Amino acid sequence: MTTPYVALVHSPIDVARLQQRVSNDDVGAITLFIGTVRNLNDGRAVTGIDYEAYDAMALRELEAVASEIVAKMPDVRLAIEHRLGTLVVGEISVAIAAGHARRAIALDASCEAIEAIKRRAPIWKREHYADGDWCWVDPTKSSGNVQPKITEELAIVTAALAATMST
Amino acid sequence: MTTPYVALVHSPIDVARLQQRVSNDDVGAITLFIGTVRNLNDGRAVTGIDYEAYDAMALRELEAVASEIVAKMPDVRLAIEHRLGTLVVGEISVAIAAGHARRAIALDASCEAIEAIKRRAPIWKREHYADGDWCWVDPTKSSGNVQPKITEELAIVTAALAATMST
Amino acid sequence: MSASPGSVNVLLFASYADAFGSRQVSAPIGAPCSVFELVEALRTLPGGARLPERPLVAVNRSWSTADAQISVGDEVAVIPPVAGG
Amino acid sequence: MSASPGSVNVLLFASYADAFGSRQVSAPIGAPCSVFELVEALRTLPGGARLPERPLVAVNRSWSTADAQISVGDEVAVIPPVAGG
Repeated sequence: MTTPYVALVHSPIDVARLQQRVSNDDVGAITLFIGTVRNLNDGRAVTGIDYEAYDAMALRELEAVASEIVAKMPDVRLAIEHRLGTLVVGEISVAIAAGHARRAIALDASCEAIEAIKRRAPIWKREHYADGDWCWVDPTKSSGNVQPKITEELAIVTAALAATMST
Repeated sequence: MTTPYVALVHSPIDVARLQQRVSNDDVGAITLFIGTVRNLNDGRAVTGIDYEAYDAMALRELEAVASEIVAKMPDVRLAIEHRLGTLVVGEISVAIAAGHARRAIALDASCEAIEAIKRRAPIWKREHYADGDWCWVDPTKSSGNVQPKITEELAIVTAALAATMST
Repeated sequence: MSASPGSVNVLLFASYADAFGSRQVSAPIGAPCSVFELVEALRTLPGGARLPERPLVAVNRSWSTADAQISVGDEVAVIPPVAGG
Repeated sequence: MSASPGSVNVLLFASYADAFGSRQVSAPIGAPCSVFELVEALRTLPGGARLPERPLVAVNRSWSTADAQISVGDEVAVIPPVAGG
């Protein structure tokens, strides 16, 4: 069993380096998932995103996500980095590399990892818009993904009601 | 709709370059699928693989695979390279990059592309083993993926019966 | 991190830090108490009305439930909807 | 690529090229004929017994079926099980 590599980083993610970490002579398939900052969300022109984390817990959750995948898919090699701080459009916020002898497992591992990270890791993003406004993104809002900034109270209450306790 | 890029190449595949081809300001997720030559197949120690193609038709099938995915998933960006010639263990035989605003589509596109390429592209591989033997790989054989080399007639007949006409 | 008697120290992030105007607050309740009781106490503070009734809470860097107990010295965080990736 | 009268030129690859000892053979049959008839003709050649009864066949670089017709001038290829990726 290969120990997964996970990290929170404050400088640009080097995808080739993650790819190398999961490369090996017994690996027949490598998948890379790369999340990038895009210029449009929920119909608004985005200029950049600040990523903030509860660092100690986020690292622990990333480690747990990776360990659980390795436990379920023995011999999968995993390398995950999530970036924090201020990113502009086009920059990489998260990258997940998975390597295995079989492609189905490498593909599954990277899918499961990104879904679990989005669900479990205590990381937040504040989107900045072309008009100078900003929002903390709230994926629990079915309306579209974006929670208006904290000063707009009505929407906050709606989001609050939608938030449920996780176990 | 973005025109997909596909190519058959005879030199090492530059994954970063494929990633760049599908990057764009409106892309929020990029997936890369990378196939590599591994050192073990069906229990035999592999030293390398010769890839051979019916070039004109293989290129046409790669283009068709990519076009069909773009037709089904509008706005997906695709870049695909398949390498031909002699590769040693660890080298990249195929790389598929997919970019989209949404991660689910980028992930689906790369999965669909590799499955379709393996099913449709007239490309073959001859595995070379540590003991000096070699085989043309036959994925239609349920027994394990490898078709013994052409001089072993019995197994060839078995493979022949398994092969069916594709439409 | 230990709480002073009669209060539990709570870490805040993102929109909740904005709501309280701080990245850390003292909840007016003594440990031991339940997560639910802690949240009730937080909601009496200035800005606390912006917390949902049942926000995500982590105790000692693990996801917790409303009925979980908080002990003296636990690291407690109230967590806005996560949006990593 | 045009066939001479009474024969169809066929491209071969990988294990089938090994079977016939060549990357191209003339099938002893004249076009027009069906794909099935072409394969039958190929199987009478030295090495032809190593072809399956219903191999994959491409006509003009597209996958074909056993009942498809081959015309004079078509590019015909008999295709071993594919193994790309």
